[in-house]
Amino acid sequence: MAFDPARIREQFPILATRPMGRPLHYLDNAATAQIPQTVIDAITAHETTHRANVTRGVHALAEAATEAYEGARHIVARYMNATADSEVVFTYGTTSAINLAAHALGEGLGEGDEIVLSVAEHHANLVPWLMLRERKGVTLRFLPVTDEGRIDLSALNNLVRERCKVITLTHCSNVTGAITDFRPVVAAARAVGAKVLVDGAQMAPKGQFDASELGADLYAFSGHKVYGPNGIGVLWGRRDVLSAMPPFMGGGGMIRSVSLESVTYGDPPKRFEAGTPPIAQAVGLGAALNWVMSGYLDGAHKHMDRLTLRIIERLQGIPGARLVGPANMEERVGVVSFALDGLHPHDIAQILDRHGVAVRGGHHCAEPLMTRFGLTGTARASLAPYNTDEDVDALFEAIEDALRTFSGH
Amino acid sequence: MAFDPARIREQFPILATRPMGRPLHYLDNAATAQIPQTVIDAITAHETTHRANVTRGVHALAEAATEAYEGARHIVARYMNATADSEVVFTYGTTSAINLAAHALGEGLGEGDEIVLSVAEHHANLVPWLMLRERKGVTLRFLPVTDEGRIDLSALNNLVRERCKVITLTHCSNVTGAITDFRPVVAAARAVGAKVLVDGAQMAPKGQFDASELGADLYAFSGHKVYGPNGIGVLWGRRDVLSAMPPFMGGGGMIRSVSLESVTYGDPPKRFEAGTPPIAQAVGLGAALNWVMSGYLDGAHKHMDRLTLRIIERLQGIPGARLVGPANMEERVGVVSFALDGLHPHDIAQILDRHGVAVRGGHHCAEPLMTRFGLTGTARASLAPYNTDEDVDALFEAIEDALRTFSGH
Amino acid sequence: MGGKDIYENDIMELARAGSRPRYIDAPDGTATLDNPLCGDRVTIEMRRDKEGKIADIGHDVRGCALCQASAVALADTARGKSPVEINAALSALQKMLKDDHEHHEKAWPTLAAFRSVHGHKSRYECVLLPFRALLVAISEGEGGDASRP
Amino acid sequence: MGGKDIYENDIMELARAGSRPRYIDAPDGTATLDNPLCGDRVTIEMRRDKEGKIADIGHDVRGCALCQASAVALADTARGKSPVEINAALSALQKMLKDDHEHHEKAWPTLAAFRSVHGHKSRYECVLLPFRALLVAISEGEGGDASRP
Ligand SMILES: Cc1ncc(COP(=O)(O)O)c(C=O)c1O
Ligand SMILES: Cc1ncc(COP(=O)(O)O)c(C=O)c1O
Repeated sequence: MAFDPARIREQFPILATRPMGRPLHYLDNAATAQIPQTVIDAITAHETTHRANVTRGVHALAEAATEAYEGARHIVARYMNATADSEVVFTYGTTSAINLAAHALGEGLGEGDEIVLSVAEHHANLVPWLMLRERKGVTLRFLPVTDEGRIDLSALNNLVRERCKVITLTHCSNVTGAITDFRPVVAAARAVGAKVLVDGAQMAPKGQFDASELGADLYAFSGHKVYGPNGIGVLWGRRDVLSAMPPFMGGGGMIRSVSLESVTYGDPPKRFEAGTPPIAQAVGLGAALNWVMSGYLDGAHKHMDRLTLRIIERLQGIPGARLVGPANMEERVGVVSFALDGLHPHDIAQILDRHGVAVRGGHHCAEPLMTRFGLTGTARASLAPYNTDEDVDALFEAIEDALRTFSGH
Repeated sequence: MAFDPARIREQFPILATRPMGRPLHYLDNAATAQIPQTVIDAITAHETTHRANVTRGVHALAEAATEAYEGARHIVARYMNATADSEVVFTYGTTSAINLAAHALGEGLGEGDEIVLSVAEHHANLVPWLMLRERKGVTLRFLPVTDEGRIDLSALNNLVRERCKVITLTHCSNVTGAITDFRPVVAAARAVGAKVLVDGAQMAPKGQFDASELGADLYAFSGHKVYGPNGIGVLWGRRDVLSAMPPFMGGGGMIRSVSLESVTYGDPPKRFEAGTPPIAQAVGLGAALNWVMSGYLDGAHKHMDRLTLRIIERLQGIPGARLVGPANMEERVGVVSFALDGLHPHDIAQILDRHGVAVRGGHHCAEPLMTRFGLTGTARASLAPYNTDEDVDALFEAIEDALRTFSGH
Repeated sequence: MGGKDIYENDIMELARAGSRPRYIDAPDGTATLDNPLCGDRVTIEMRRDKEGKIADIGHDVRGCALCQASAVALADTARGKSPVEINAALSALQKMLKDDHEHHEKAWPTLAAFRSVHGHKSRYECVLLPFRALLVAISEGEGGDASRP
Repeated sequence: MGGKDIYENDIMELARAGSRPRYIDAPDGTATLDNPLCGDRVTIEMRRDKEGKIADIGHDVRGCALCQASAVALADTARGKSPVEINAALSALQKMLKDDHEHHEKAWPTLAAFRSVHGHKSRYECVLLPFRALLVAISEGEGGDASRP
């Protein structure tokens, strides 16, 4: 059976709403994906039947909440083919996962130590390292970006040197849609004993994957981009890597024992989960990943690739339109950034909005990448399986309107 | 009209469930309070009509999501009588709020600087400071606890010295229920120019308050204890205090601008909210605080005080029962910890569970306080407005059962 | 959330004029402000007359149509006005964006064009930025604190 | 979530015996383990015979009834057994807690008392801790790695 986005759409209640009285063409999925009814139901069911604090309670609700929370961890482990559930640390999102990693990996580093990242990184995978540089005096080295919008891996040889301790790169750019090939990255890292951290915020929603096969030591992603709730994320780590990491935040649940004089910390993943965790959100994330694994999305990639290519090709027919990212579907996802000559990205996004077309305009939390392309921002259409040809048509009708509005500007 | 818990109970769907086939007597509210239907509905409504990423989007959903998120901030500001919404920083809970504060306040500290806390602190307000001591070499000084279970403020004079930079204390103990009198604390802090951080996790659920009138510089609390969702918390800070604080986590949304060379940070509260925040959770917290402020709970305190006193008095009638905390209702809340001679707290909690009575047994993330009382743990019954005389009766029937089960042990 | 269409003719006309920079001779003060939301940047120059009123205004906008339009409207609005009056104009503009009330139009007719932005909160700062920049330029010209107002 | 009542007579009898410490002479190995969940602490002493089998076991439990009961059941179970067999007993106990299957009872009759703990996941560690401690005590006695198994 061919993939039918209508069958997906009916599971997402928001897609049937008419914000401002217009049909919704939601093409802002790279910022936040929408959430299916089944995930909302899972959260509601948890809150109304299993709500309690986890891990330390023996009463029935506490046992049920703990089971639900750990059950969600198991689902995440299955989604990313982890060796053990204990490799899955729940965080509050990609940002908090990377901050955790930067603090823990950075704790023992100092002047002379080097960290390799790229010009294409989202601020979430840039600012924590700038802050680490400030605190510890480490050196940051940046892989450049090609004209096509890919991280230029040919620079690895020059940049990854003996004192390199961490290579941290996005699995997929939230601006250009380009997927990073981690084979040379991992090889370069192994050669000098550096850890590999992967920002999987944009890639994790694409379906089950295997972080350790990728060669990652640590892998971060967010719930809200993978059809789950806000306020939950994952830092997966190889067991030995997590075991060697000091904690980030302190509080209840992450200690083995504590007195006024000293503290000993628990084992991963608990060591990294201080305080009451986002329990209902973990349950929601579990439901979302189960939904992704359920088979509903079989064929969705082909569908999204086709729509992506339609967008790219139609853009190429517009005079003054500039694509920022690869122009074909090789190793790229359905995130399409573009500039229109003389039109500000916010004006584009605003005019698209009057057609019910939701795209993002701006720097997409990737200022260095914008600078690389000599832009202050782009407009960005990003796809999910529920998007349709109608959404693409509406996008281009709206772009035509924008061009008309600004003609002679 | 007298306060009627039945009118509250019908708003909490979980209270009508029968976990394990038994009526639920939920007395574990200090760990996590239950959530009313109206809050669940607010979250669902947000996710199905206003879900989008916040702050940077111009499309209708993004505007609506931002408005909902900032609207929730405004509700929090009203709840705690803040001078401006910008004094309210959303975090993921009390733990993450205190970690933020400890990092930011601790950034410039070093050997010789002193921080005053107490033996009664929850691990959330202890471990971050132990970690800071480890990182920066600051000295921690601990206010002792009286036999009644109160922080001994008579020791302030001796402990708060010239180099004291922060005094951080719980507003209300999650073990003894004792409320801290902050007047002498604030006076002592002002005398040496120290900041006052208040752990309000247990106090914030008691209704509207005024953090700046209390004399606090920073005030932390959690959503899930105040009838809101998991995974959301608040760090309130005086404007000048927040403005002087460096950021904690780095990422999108918290910067003014960033390049590979340097970064400048945004103003509070954004500076402290890196990445996609817990949007639906903030909306849920707003709904929860609105619910608390709605008038439903008028008279609830008297009701809870009466029940608390009933528990205390009945405990005092049990040979071998030991109350850990004040025996009267002066400056205390409905959190009642107790030990039963020869019975392990987990066994107590477990046997209570077979009567549907949910209490917590253990150290309650307050190991130093347990050590202070020569215990490894207590059983703890903690009240919410929806608790009833039947809950108290069930508690004591269950305690009798525990005593019977262990008689001759 | 707003319902009206932002890009009405009034605004588009102003924006067209604002899309090209305009510099003035011998400015008494200059200020550049960024919009942290979108990385846009506005530079406003101004010269004052003997009474301290604004004699001329220049602008250089790297920003959206709203910001461009606002820079031009600012020049129209502020010429011949005192700093106190310009402050009042900024307040009126903020209120107009927030309340969509025709009251403010009468006092500041050029600003009426921005009523269509009402409800589009994410864009308010685009409109306000040139006004803020002028106030910083004035305070800078007076040797005052040049930090953002 | 479990349905059964944990505190059946079997367990309570074992627990009563386990509430008092019992020390042995000339232990070949001793280990103390904490339960991080509740701060409980178990010390297990053991002496081995010439064939390396467990000759005697002592215990000191600062913990709950389940932990006390388990310490006594451990002594019953382990006496005369080799380390490999004790490992098997720990596995059987884990499986029994998890699966509630009578299969394991036959091999380790004393452990049958703990079937009632099935489903109460938060308490499994209470039951397992003395067994873990014995294995550490054995490895310590062998000069091996004394870290938790
Ligand atoms: C590539 C990439 N990394 C990191 C992030 C940050 O994710 P979050 O805001 O959920 O923490 C995002 C999304 O905004 C992203 O696209
Ligand atoms: C007094 C006190 N402080 C801090 C906390 C930590 O709160 P959370 O786990 O929500 O971060 C709690 C609750 O567990 C508490 O009772």
